Amino acid sequence: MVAQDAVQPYKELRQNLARRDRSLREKVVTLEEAASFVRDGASVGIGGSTMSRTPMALIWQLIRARKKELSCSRCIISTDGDLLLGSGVSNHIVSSWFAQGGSDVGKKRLEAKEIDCPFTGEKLLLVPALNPDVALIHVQRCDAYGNAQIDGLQFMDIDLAMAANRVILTTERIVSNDQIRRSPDQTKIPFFCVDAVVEVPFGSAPHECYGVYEPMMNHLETYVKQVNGDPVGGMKKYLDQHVYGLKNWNEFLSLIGIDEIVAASRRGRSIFDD
Amino acid sequence: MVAQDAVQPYKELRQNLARRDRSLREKVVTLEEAASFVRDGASVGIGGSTMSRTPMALIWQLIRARKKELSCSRCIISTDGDLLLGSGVSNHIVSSWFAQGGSDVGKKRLEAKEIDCPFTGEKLLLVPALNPDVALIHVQRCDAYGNAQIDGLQFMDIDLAMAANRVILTTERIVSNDQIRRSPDQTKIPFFCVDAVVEVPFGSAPHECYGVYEPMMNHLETYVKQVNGDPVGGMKKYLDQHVYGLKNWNEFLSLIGIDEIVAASRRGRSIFDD
Amino acid sequence: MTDTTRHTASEMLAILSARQLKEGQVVFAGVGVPLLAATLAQRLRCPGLTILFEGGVIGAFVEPGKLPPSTNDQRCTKRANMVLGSAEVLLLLQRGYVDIGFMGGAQIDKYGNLNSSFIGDSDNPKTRLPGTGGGNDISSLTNMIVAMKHEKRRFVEHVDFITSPGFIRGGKSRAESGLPEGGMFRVITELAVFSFDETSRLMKVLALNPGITRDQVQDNTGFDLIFDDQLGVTEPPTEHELTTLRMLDPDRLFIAG
Amino acid sequence: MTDTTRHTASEMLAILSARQLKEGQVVFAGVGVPLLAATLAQRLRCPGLTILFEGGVIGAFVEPGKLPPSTNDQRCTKRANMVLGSAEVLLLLQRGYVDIGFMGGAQIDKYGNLNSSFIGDSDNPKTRLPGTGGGNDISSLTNMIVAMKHEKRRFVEHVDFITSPGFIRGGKSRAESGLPEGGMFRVITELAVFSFDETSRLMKVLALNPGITRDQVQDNTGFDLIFDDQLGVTEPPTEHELTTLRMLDPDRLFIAG
Repeated sequence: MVAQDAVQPYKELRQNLARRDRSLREKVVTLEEAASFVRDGASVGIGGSTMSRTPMALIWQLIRARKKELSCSRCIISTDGDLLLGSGVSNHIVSSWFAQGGSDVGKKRLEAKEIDCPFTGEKLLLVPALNPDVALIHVQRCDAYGNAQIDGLQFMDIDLAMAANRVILTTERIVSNDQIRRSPDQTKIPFFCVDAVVEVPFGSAPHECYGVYEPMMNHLETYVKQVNGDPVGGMKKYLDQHVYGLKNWNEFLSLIGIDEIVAASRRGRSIFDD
Repeated sequence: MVAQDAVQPYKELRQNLARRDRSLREKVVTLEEAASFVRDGASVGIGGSTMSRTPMALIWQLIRARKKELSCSRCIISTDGDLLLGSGVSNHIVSSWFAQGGSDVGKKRLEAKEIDCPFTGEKLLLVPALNPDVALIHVQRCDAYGNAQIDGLQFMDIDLAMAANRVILTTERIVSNDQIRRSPDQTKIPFFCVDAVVEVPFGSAPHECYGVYEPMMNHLETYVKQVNGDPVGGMKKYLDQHVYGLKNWNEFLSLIGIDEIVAASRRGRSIFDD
Repeated sequence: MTDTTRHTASEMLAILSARQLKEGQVVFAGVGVPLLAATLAQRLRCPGLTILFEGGVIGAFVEPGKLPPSTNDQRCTKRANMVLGSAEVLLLLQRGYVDIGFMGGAQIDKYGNLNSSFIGDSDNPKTRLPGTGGGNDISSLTNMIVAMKHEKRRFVEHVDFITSPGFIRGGKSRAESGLPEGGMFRVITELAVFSFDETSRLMKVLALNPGITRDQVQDNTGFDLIFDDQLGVTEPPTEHELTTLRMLDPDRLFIAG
Repeated sequence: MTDTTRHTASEMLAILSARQLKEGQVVFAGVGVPLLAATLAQRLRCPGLTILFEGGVIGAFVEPGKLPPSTNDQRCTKRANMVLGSAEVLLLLQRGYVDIGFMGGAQIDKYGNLNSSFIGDSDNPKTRLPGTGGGNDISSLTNMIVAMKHEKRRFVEHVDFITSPGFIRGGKSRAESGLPEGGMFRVITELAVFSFDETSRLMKVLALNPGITRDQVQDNTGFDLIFDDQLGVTEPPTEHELTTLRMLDPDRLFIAG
């Protein structure tokens, strides 16, 4: 367990990694088992950005498992951030990108350090490395070992996978290792970075998964209206009806509704038209 | 013109870039014109590595144009380095990769600087940035603007294209911008980094171009025998017979011979079998 | 026939902003009006405009009626020239490949500093705004166009919090703060077009929008404005501009208000 | 029937090196005998061995008879799990994902330091060697296996130039030089298998190859060797090892000498 802004020394990072079981083995687990890899108080890096390739099913399961005090980080948060904070699972979310000279952002981020460039003498701002305890990343496909292929926008997910001390993948499809080996160009995360693999079709719903489905805006608009209208009550109602009470992820998908899922899938695949 | 080991300040790099014509325009030129962009004494970054995607046609043309005092850098040099040094075109080649604590490589590279990590106090070795005057990169395909797609091994070519103050591409094929836009995932160098585009089929011969042709080992073995047997005379003879005296690049290819070119192409495409 | 005298403030912002872009430029655009205006410029006058998005897109060519809800959605990549990582696309700003940064703003001050973080005291804010996203990088490293609604509470003497730096405290303070390049180039509102004085770096009215007076602009601004010696009047939106804009955003996602 | 008593020194190196690798390990292999030995291990006992190459390959599965002439050729990527940039694959070494680094050597000393740069004075060398390639990174960041021909001029008290660090000056000097992790694990020659003493970090004979005596090893070594208390004798190459190896390299590119 590491506070978000404490930089882990290289030796410690190597030792953490040496203790991991990095062997080639099948890592397929259930959503419930995957969530159990995330301990209360852990620092959690979340893949994707805004409404794209958000590991929603896994976040949904963390809420169901009533995790506590997760310290999260992501490029840009969206409804995933609402749910993490609103459910009480997370009490701290760090979001996106550095700030340079002159802004007040730098003044708020005391962990950043200014140095003079040893080569040119120019002023440089150094931002501390972020090595989350665990990264949650949703991908289009991977094999049972965790060799993961990402289509389209990759955001910061590759760096996140390398930086984290553990990686949990959710994937639209588990494919054979043979299929992975037929297009190694498309592999973005190697298996030895990965600790668990969960196959969850529509695992980014109601957000999008590049080339598979676009965001499910009807569901999102209803959600936003409900939560903006009554931030506390609306969120509680959403969590009760869409998260806690349900049997499984497919039941959540059935609440989004087959019409919207089919329409989002058709739009998702249309990126490959022309 | 910048000495290889002088680090260019940020402001200077930005100003150099601001002076470049970065507009969207067709940049297709001949091999001869492209070579004229490389001034005597320039620092030249060479793409590819060892015998892969070497911009051989352009190097061949630089030798024909009797360039002088080029200061070259590349991941790993191979026969390209021989020819550059042996022809007198280059008097300085910097090759590949950093060295860390303990080795004598560090002692030879006085430009590297040791600092204490401002976050953890650990010792770090900083290597100065390399911003060549011009980069020469061979790719499988690009459009007339310079949007370049690289298949398979990319080595350090993307960083090289970003770092250089000018980029000359040679390409197996110039394709339409429409074709580029159909697979933006595969584009590795954006047009605004590129200053000139030359279509040169087999432009990496006798080295390989991923997925198009493998190295032409008969030619290379004959060359190596000739040069190892008589370094000065062998090189002179090779340059006279294979470089200076020829009408054009296709005449060089005809000296390699159609049999070897067809065989190398067949082997090159076989990477996509299975 | 489109009635060119009837249009929303957002339509005015999009059209006037689009006019600021030039053929062949490389523009890093934020979501909403900037994305829409850059796409409009591309369709009207600048087919060779290269649009970058923070999600990791170079050379976007967004489809009419399929505007992306953020700059991190797959729609941003449709017919793009290149898709790459977020850190990599931001590095292009740092390297100097981007001519223009283009975004919206919640609050701006007389030196062009933008606030998208907090209204009130940052330790105990009255209102939290959406945060920086790529905005700080864009404004730190490029020449900026900002398109925003003109209200007194948005145009203030000093922003409550500098999220995205303009000219900081004016004069040479931007370069002295460690930002040697870039700065505010234009601010576009439904009332006027602004630039910044070369020396003092104070916001300056370049041109009034059709039918808008100096007083109207000043009355809606929380600091004393300078007016350019050659104060102009912008051309009203043309029918072609309006119909093209409405064709791009038929659902009026970004042009309704 | 393959005559197992007749084999070249390179065949011996490849087979003994292959035996050092374990199922499931991640191995960063150099060209020549290391690439061949890692592929041999993969075909014989370790189908789950993950081989990395400096050209930017993870999970290589090289085809018999199509051995790549360098680790930067397309043949390295055949049926690989992942293709990536050279700097990126080297960063995996830095991050600690690689169990074993595996390469050849031109000159080695008693602390396992490797020289692939200069013979003689580095400012005025007698012979220039091929240089470091990725060798320095590999040896700086992993536990190393080195496979090399055993000659007195190659096994020296101190290398003329440390290209790839072993244990530097022995003891804790490696960590003190800024390399907290990794070090020499095994050296394999046609005469013997070596490890390094836990404390002094001096090269130590672990096992003699079949038919080789202590004196033969010492006579071919330019410094005083330590012999392990439980000095063993390696198993000779089996028929299966030899036939598989020769099937992988039918043109005898790497096993001729």
